[in-house]
Amino acid sequence: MRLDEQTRPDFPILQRIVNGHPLVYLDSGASSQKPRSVIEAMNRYYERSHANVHRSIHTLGEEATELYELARDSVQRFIGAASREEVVFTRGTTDGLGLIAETIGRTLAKDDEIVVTELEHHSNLIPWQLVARDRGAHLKAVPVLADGTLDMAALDRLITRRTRVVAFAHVSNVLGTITPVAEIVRRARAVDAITVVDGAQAAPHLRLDMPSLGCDFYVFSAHKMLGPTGIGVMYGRRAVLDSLEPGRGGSEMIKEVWIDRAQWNDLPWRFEPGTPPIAEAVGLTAAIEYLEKVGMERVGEHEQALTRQTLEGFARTAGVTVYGPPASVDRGAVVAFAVEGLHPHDVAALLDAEGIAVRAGHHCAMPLMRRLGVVGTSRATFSVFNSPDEVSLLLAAVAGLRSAL
Amino acid sequence: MRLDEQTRPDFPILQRIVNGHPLVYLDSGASSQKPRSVIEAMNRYYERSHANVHRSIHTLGEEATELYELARDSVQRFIGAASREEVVFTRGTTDGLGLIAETIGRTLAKDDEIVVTELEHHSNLIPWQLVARDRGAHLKAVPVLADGTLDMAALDRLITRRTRVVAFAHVSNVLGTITPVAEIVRRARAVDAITVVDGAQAAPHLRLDMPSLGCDFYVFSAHKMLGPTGIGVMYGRRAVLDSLEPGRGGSEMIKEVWIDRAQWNDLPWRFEPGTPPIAEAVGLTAAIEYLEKVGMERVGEHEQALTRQTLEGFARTAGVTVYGPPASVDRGAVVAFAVEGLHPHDVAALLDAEGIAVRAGHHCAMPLMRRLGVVGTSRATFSVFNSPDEVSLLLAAVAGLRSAL
Amino acid sequence: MSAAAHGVYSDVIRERWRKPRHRGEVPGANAVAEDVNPLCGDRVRMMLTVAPDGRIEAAGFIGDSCAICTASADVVADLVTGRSRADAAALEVADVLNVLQSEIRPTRMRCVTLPVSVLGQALNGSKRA
Amino acid sequence: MSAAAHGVYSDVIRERWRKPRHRGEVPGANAVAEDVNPLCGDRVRMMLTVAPDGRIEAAGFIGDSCAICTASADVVADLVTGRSRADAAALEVADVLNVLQSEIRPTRMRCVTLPVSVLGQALNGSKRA
Ligand SMILES: Cc1ncc(COP(=O)(O)O)c(C=O)c1O
Ligand SMILES: Cc1ncc(COP(=O)(O)O)c(C=O)c1O
Repeated sequence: MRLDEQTRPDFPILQRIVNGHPLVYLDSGASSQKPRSVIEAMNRYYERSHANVHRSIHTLGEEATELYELARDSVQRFIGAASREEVVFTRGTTDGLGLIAETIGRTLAKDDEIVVTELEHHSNLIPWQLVARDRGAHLKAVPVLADGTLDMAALDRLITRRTRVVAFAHVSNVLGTITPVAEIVRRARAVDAITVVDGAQAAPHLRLDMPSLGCDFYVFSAHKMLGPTGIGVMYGRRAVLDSLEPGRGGSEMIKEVWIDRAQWNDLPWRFEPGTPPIAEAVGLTAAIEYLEKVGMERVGEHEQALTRQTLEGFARTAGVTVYGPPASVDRGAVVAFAVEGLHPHDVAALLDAEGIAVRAGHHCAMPLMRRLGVVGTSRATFSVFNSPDEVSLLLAAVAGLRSAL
Repeated sequence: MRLDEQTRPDFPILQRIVNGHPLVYLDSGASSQKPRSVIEAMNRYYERSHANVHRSIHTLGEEATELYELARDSVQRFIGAASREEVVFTRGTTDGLGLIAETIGRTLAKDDEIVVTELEHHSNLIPWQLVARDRGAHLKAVPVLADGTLDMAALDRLITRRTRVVAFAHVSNVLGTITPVAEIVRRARAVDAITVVDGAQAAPHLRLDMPSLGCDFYVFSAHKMLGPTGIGVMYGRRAVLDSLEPGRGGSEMIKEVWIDRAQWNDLPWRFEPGTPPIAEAVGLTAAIEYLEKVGMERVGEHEQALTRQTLEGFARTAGVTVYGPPASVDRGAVVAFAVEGLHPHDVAALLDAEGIAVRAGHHCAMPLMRRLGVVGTSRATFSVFNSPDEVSLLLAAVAGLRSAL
Repeated sequence: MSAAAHGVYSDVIRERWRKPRHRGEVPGANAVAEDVNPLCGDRVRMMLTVAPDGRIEAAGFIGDSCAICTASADVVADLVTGRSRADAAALEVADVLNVLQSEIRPTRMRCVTLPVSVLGQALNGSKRA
Repeated sequence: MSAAAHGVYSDVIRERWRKPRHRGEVPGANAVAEDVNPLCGDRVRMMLTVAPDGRIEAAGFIGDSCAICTASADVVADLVTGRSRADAAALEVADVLNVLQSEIRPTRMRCVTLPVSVLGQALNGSKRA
């Protein structure tokens, strides 16, 4: 059975009728839909086991703590982390990247260098701008080549003895480019720079294995991988986490507190101040179990096939431009495109009239938009529940757009 | 009808049997239970309307954005804020206090002073410690008097020309003390200090009206006021928010971005980087609507009555010590207590054997514990669904405890 | 598809998108502002020639913008041409909506309001002139 | 209530809580450590007198701790008394659980492990001696 045939019944929202048409949801790159098992796991949690975690010794508190810590084990398995202490829960990718930037930021000195890339999402750019400004450090960006890949020769020039951090996306949320993580990590490590990988678009799509990527930090959001809003993951390599002071303070992350000072708690809690997103962790466990049951290889293949079908279809459609690497290359489940004579917003609005949800705009990647020479693009993204028929509907609708306005 | 008679059927978890007894949940101060309407609002959201917010122009994205922004209106109404731009969503109280500390922190200079109190939760202490350390500022704490109130004479001495921030809890999560917010704000304002109020224990219990409190910042968590985990509120007075650079970076909070710099977005989004807790905002709206339907005056009266019943009962129980202001004074819905000869943990474990959930430990207020001369206490806290019968069960169980070990 | 498009945009918007009357540089403009819609990156620049007596003699815009935003900018330029500075400053979003004759969804309201706000900036000689 | 308490704690724990055998200062102790359980603030100090030949001649503890933690500390002191330094260092949580004869829930496991970890610190002469 094709993957979508198997999965579609699990997603209640696919019953939605939008503007008289069955919903065709091609915006999972912004936020995916949720299978029933994820929604129900959170319900069950709230209806049977909710309490605050960690410091409680009553039955509900123990159940909640076990469920919360079980989510950590699930994530550890899902990303192949060496130990559960390397898995820190955050509120999302942006939160995780901000936490890392603040934490590393405290260790930076004037004229230290931070290397990012031109295809970064603002969430992997602005936190570094803030840190660079605060510490007098310099921010440099690896250019993107015409084929949508990173300029690796430039990377070699940009990484110097002064480089302390190299931060980059695993999969571009616009181009779909899969960056050579292990290779970039190798070059960064040669100068002892810390590597920070934004995995927001990779985690829903690729099988992850932290040791083989080799990076120091890897962050992603649950809501893009069938999980709930409000929670994300920051993986940190043990040795690096051990060496860092926590960047943010609060309860839970301390061992002993006096008015003027505190002693930090053990890993991973040292990096988790305050009441965590507990129900959300329960939902994330269910999302991971769903993906594992399907198998990430199969998820990736299915989404690649839809991406290829879209790229090939657009190549045959007059007036449509696509961005990013060619269909022959492995890509993320992302196709950004432009329709001649139409603004991306109008493309999205016109497709919505046919029940098709795509995103339009700068996709929080304004520097990349500038490099592409556009203000924005339209963008279709795919998940486990999308079908080849839905791609056909998209292709037909886009083909009819040029005469629409 | 008594409030609990009306509300209990709305809370599915009250059907739970714990260790052979119906659940008696007296730990809402750590995290409250959720009425069905809150759980169902989030379900409905995930099953019908989920998408990412703000930058989308398809139907689901528009629905999600409307629901998310509706939550802001609900909060504005609930706390009597002057405008919706003053309502910023965070991930919880700890997150909000951390955000404020980092944001104000950037404006502090060496030898500036920050005043907190001895009854603060670690979440309103550690972030200030981190900031003080970073900026070379000094942290000073207002002592707590024997009757559980703040030493207002000492406050007058501690607030000086150098004071830049006065941060304190509205309601102590251990003593139940309600602090004189408007009065403290008046004294802080006299030296132009920014006031930051930790409302985590007040928002579930008191009718809030920001203009009459007069503070610059007020923060709380949804999960303690019948809402979901994963979301909180930071109220900021417009004039103050306008004057501050955002403390944390990411998507959503910018207007234009170049590799080396960015221009900030308008309020309130400037302080909301990344995909927000969308389903959680929907749940928070439902929680606020639930509380408003009951009426916060009635909520407060009901919880006061339960608190008084507990205090009076404990006063008649040999070997039980209670902490905080006397029963005759208005207090939060919190009763911290000790049982002679028993460690607080054992009290909680023994009560749990009878289905009664109370918290035990330092309650993330170690400096206050030191002042009280204990390592921890047991603590019962009340919410709208607790009944006088449940208090009677607690009193009887505690009375039987001394011979238990 | 045209049928669907009709449902999405009014004839006024479609017409002004296809053939805007005021798109282009305004030579000698002496009140100019430009701003961006943070939600999408759309950018509009409004240019006015204000006579010494305060009358707006010419108005135009350039921008990278969607149909609604373009139509709004075009209508704004239309409405202020020939008016006094004070009259122009009093222009409200409702006036533009009135001409556009289209139901605008909340998430796209900024597409309408951006040109109005840029007009205000141009008249104030303030931001990013 | 006693019935319920029986369900919660084993007789060994209750007995050792009421009458710990090794609670109190150890005069002349030469291997000392103290640590805290971050979950609850419980604090345990372990004190050992190690003879020149490495034999542990006396062991004791003081602490602000719950019944489980107190019982665990008492058992640890019991088990190491008379043993060699190396033997004591090899003490495992399982050995303590074995004596306690109680089902310990996951959230209270730290109450058992704290004294074992403080023992290790005392023997290493490391942290907070
Ligand atoms: C007074 C007070 N402040 C702050 C907090 C922290 O709230 P949260 O854990 O939701 O961030 C709490 C609750 O734990 C509290 O009672
Ligand atoms: C590549 C990339 N990085 C970061 C983010 C930000 O994720 P979030 O909004 O969940 O924090 C996104 C998604 O918007 C993304 O696609």
